[in-house]
Amino acid sequence: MAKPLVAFYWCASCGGCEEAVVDLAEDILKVVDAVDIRLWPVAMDFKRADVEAMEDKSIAVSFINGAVRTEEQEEMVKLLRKKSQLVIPFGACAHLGGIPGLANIANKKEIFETAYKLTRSTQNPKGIYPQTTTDTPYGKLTLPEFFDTVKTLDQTIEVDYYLPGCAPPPELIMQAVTAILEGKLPPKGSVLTVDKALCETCERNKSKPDTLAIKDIKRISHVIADPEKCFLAEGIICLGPATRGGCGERCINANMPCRGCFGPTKEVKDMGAKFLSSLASIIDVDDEKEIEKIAESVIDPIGLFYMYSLPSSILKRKQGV
Amino acid sequence: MRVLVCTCKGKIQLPKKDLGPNVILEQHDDLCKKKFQIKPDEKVVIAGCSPTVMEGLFPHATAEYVNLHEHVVLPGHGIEKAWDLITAAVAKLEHVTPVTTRVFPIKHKEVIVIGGGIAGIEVTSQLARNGITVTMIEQKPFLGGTVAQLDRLYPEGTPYGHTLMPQIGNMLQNDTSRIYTNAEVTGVTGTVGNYTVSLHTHPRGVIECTNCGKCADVCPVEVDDAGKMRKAIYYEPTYPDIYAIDFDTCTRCGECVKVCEGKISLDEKGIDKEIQAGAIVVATGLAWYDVARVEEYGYKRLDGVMTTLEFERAVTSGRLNPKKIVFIYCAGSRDSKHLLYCSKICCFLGLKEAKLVVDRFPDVQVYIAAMDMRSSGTFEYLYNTLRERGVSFIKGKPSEVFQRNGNLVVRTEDLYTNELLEIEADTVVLSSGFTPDTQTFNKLGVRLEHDFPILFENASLGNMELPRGIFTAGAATFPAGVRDALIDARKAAFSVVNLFHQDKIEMQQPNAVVNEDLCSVCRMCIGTCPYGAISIVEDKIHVDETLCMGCGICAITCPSYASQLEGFNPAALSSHIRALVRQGDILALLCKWSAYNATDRAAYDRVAYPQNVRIIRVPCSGAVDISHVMDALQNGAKGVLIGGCYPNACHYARGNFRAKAREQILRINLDLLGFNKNSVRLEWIGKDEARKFASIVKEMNK
Amino acid sequence: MIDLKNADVNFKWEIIKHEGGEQLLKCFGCSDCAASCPVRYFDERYNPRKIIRLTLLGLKEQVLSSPFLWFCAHCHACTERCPQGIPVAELINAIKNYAVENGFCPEGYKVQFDLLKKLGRLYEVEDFDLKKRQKLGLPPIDKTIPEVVKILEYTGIEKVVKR
Amino acid sequence: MKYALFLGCTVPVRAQHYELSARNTAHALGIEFEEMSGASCCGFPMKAVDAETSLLIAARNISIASALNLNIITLCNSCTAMLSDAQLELQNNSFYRKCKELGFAFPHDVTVKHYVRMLYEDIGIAKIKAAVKKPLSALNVIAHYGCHYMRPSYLYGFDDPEVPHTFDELVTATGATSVKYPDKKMCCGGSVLGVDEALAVTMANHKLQIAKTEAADALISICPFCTVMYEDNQRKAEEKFETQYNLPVLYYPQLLGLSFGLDKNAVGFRFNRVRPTALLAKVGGES
Repeated sequence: MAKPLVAFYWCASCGGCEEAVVDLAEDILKVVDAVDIRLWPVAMDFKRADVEAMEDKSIAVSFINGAVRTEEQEEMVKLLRKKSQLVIPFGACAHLGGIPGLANIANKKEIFETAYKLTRSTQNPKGIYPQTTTDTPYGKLTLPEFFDTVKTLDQTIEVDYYLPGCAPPPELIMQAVTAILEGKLPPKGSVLTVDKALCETCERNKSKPDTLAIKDIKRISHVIADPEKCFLAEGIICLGPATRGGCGERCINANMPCRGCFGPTKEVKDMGAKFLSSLASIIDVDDEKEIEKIAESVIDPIGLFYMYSLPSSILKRKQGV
Repeated sequence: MRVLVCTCKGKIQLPKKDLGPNVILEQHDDLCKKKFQIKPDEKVVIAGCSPTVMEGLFPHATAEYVNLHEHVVLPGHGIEKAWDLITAAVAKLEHVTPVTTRVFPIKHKEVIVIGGGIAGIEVTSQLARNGITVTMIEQKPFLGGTVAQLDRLYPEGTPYGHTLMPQIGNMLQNDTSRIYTNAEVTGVTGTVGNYTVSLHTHPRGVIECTNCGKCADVCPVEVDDAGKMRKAIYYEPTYPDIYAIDFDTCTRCGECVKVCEGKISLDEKGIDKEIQAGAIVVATGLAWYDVARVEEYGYKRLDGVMTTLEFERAVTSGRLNPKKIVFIYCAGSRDSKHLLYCSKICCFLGLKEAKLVVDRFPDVQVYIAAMDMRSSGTFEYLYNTLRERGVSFIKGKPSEVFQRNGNLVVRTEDLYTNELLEIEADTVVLSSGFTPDTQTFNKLGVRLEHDFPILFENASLGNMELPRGIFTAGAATFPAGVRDALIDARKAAFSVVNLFHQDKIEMQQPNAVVNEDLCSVCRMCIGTCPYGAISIVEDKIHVDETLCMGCGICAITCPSYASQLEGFNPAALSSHIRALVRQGDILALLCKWSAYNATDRAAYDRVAYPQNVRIIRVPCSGAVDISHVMDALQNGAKGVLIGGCYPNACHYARGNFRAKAREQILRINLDLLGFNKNSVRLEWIGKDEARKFASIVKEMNK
Repeated sequence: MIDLKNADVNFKWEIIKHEGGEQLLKCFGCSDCAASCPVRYFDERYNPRKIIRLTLLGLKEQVLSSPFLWFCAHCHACTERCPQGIPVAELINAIKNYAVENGFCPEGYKVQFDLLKKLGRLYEVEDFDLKKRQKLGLPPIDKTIPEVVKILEYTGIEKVVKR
Repeated sequence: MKYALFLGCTVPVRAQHYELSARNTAHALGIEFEEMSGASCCGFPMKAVDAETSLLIAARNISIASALNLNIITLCNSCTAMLSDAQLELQNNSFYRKCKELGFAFPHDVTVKHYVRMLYEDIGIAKIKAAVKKPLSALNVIAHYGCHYMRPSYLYGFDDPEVPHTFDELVTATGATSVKYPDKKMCCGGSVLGVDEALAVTMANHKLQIAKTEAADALISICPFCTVMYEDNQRKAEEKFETQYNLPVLYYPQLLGLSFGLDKNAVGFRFNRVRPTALLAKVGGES
């Protein structure tokens, strides 16, 4: 029997997810044994034309990491969708929009201005920005369109399962691959990890008092967190209660609070909104002015509460820009 | 799904349009006057008068109410609005989790009364009279509680025995009561109708007794029992009719054993027991505040400084013959360092002691220093009498008590005269307050807030029979005089009789339910429940169904929506909002206890507001999830109004403050996301503030 | 600082014996009298509540020697409002009477006493006045009423006033 | 209708216009007065010194009317209070015995009423209105009750001690407007005049200021002591508070007489220290 064909693709992301595949270490040999990789731009020299030449649905599974931010990425993921039986957003960016998704608080114009003009290391007095077409003596050069809005993969194409994480932990990747190979897959649309929030397995949960009562919000950079204690009990924002578990608590073990890369649990659509609703319940202040003060003490709330999930939130992006 | 629409006396004529598959639309005249057969699992949309009226008529239904009368007909809004409201209700109801009926069988029609004071005795005799078997558990060797320690009961001056002894007699006449003295409750499990109480009985020392009293005669240990002297082996003339050894002071010298006509054992062991009951009455009475903690008054430090109880017992037993007394009221009450509250009866007690002493010693000089004299009801006459008897009342809280030339000196400013005074006295009596007996409530799993068991001491709710099988009587929850204790005891007995009149109790109100597949036991919800209904049982979040009042605050707090309020689950509300709100509309999420009623009031008073205001009734402003506001904004809503009760007036204690925090955080985020942050407003709207509601939505509509 | 050791515990019982002072002990210090008082409204040095409370505490010297005791206009605004039904103006008057007994009679009252003793009335009626009355067609009046002296002798008040 | 008229100390000597107008308006209403020969001071000045002395002096005056078998009419508020107080005290056996010892006899029960109360209760508003020939509708006046007209209520049981109205009705009966104003029951300050004149003037000034604010044509008084404060001490108030009042203070019978159309001499306007010239011009009378 021929080995199933597998594709990896890289959209708007940092490349960490590619590293995660490499992080499988010797396990990668098992994968290579079991499957036939037909697309992996970061590691192998397959071309787009090779994919186009393939029959529809001939790829068993495409793992796509990164959010969709350019025309090229959109074209490629649509192509892969056509050629694949299963498409799995791989990692937080493809799943929720990820950190690139935070660009949704700005538009293309603002991003270009910042990236190509305003940064201190840039010298661009004429204000030249990348164009989709440029005439040169050698002919017309083209670049793909840079969209205003970063989208998650499932906002661009239909997807089958999600592999969460920034980046997905190797164990989870192996589990997913094994499940696919063995055909033991959960219902379509599932996130390939546990359904419960991180607190379920977090060692520190036991130290959480019955009544959480936050009187002020502390930043992790300003305090030395007690490595035994629940972050929330100390007034440090930890998105653990609102984030799917299964990640192995790598951050927590490094004494850093959870920032939510695994995305919300099953019933929750908008992770940031949900966590804010929860957080408001444990603010133990009755005076309206005091409440206002606490709310305002959070620096960059979008970056904190929607670090990985802004494009997948209800409002998706900043309005009016 | 059925949609029952009232024609509102012919004013509502719905178009013949389809509401979707499996949805049956029925139009009725006078919907409220008809009886409908509704199956337990059936979902119905009820469109007619305000839900405040209609929900009482459909108690068993999983229903969504559409307020046609107050929101469409009376404000003169168009029929298309009626149709919109109904379709949105249908959209919601499709995703609604039904409200389950919970049944609790009353397995044991027996009662455990904790506490053998005047309230416990009264409850027991009232219940026994109704043929209900009662087990009374009293901590002390003798019944009678605080009343048995007193000399007289004022304002009338009745000797304590005149009140207490007939009560005990009444109780003993019925053979349905079992009494354990020297016993304490060690644990309680179960719920209404089926409790198991374990108790431990401490040894009494005296096993058989002829009441000869020789033991006390030979006992060498003198004990100061709250101002009155007794021996380590002693007797109180209440019940039981047997001497008892106070093993805390007994030296085990064995003198009593030698002279005993009956049988005394110094090596008796305690007994453990388990008793089952359908209801528990807590009548644990008063716990005096430890007034030694008010250090400036020198209790236990200065001779002659004593509590009211000690003073009464010392004067009436002839131990004390005071010449000049200063009573200090509110010793440790209404004080941020001690008890925050007024204990209600200490003013009475102080007046009583003053009367007792001026009656006995006509030449005695009595000063009463009080911040306020709170002598309600007939105690005012006692207060008047004492003034006319020459007792000097000083307004002001003394700063300290100290010793000078062998006398006690009280320093105080008298607010009546604005003079700083020093009063020399031989006796200073501290009138201190009381706390509830928190130990018992802890054993019963009743949560305390500000020292008091929540719900029981909710002044406007009275004794709410909650948790539904646990009742209180007398001063267990808040200081009560004898009269109040007796009334309260009868009320508790009546509540138990009412409960036992049924074989099971059914509860239909929406509860919070926890989906264990989603719950990570993150504990965020526990502290947010205003009723202490949420706890961890066997490593899982447990909602006590008898305690949950359906506010939905925990559900909105849950970061995973693992906890959901029946009939108000987020998916259902989300589809409700998405079906209801269109571009340019204003969504009003209004608390059913306040702001929603203001919209009804607007209808009655013909206070006009725009038709594009879409009103959704929520259990509490604290039960509004930020996601739902986002849903409305995503749908193009021009604004979202959350209407709640005024601060500190929330029906669910602090729900509106949670709403306030959500609003604050939300507004900051909306600002960053390019929305006008003023498009979301949280407003306090009282139930009759129709005009306030109208002016807010008009302003938002601009 | 007042040390109540020096207070006169009998003071309040003395006042009670005086005409108008009977209800002193009913006072519970609400200060409605002071709030009603027109004199207190214009001059805070006079405060009926404070006088009564000092009396109850037995601070005799302080009460009797105070010049402000005599500020009471006897208007009875307080009497109407006292929740304890104390005729406050009469009570203050009783304290005044007691002050006089204790040698604290203001000069003005001594003058009035002398006039009453001499004339039986406060103003001297001169011939000029009688003539004027006659011209106006008003009936004549007595120039003196010696019978008043009998009363003053009967109560022996002169000795008290002149102390 | 016949009464014994108790004049007291001040009225017959210092306020003859009050007495004159009171007698003449009463006459116009068919009321007769009998003189109380031998009547002394009411006793009030001795009250603060010794309550019993003052009561005995008052009781003696009552015994004079009792011998005449006539009810007493007083013109001064303080006299009314003092005599009423003694009248009540006579119920007390020990006090009655003392009166007997002093030789006072009370062969008949008599009542004590202020002149104004007599007009209100015994004559009645209707009869007074009927007697008005020249309604004073052009006038806005301040009615000043004075303390002892209705207080203490336990002595009188007349009018409402908190919201008095009888005198206003009588003022209104003349056709004049009785201005509604704050602090209607405010004391004139007369009783503290002997103790602290500055304070007394300050108290009197309060109502003078109100009268000015209300643009009243006159203050209507029913007590010679109040008139002393508002009229005789008006100049002092003006000096102290650096203002001008020029407010006429009329006794009620003067106002009533004016409305009856009595001759100006019959009501004694020339004795008013603040000349009511403008007022009289307003009602078309001569000045």
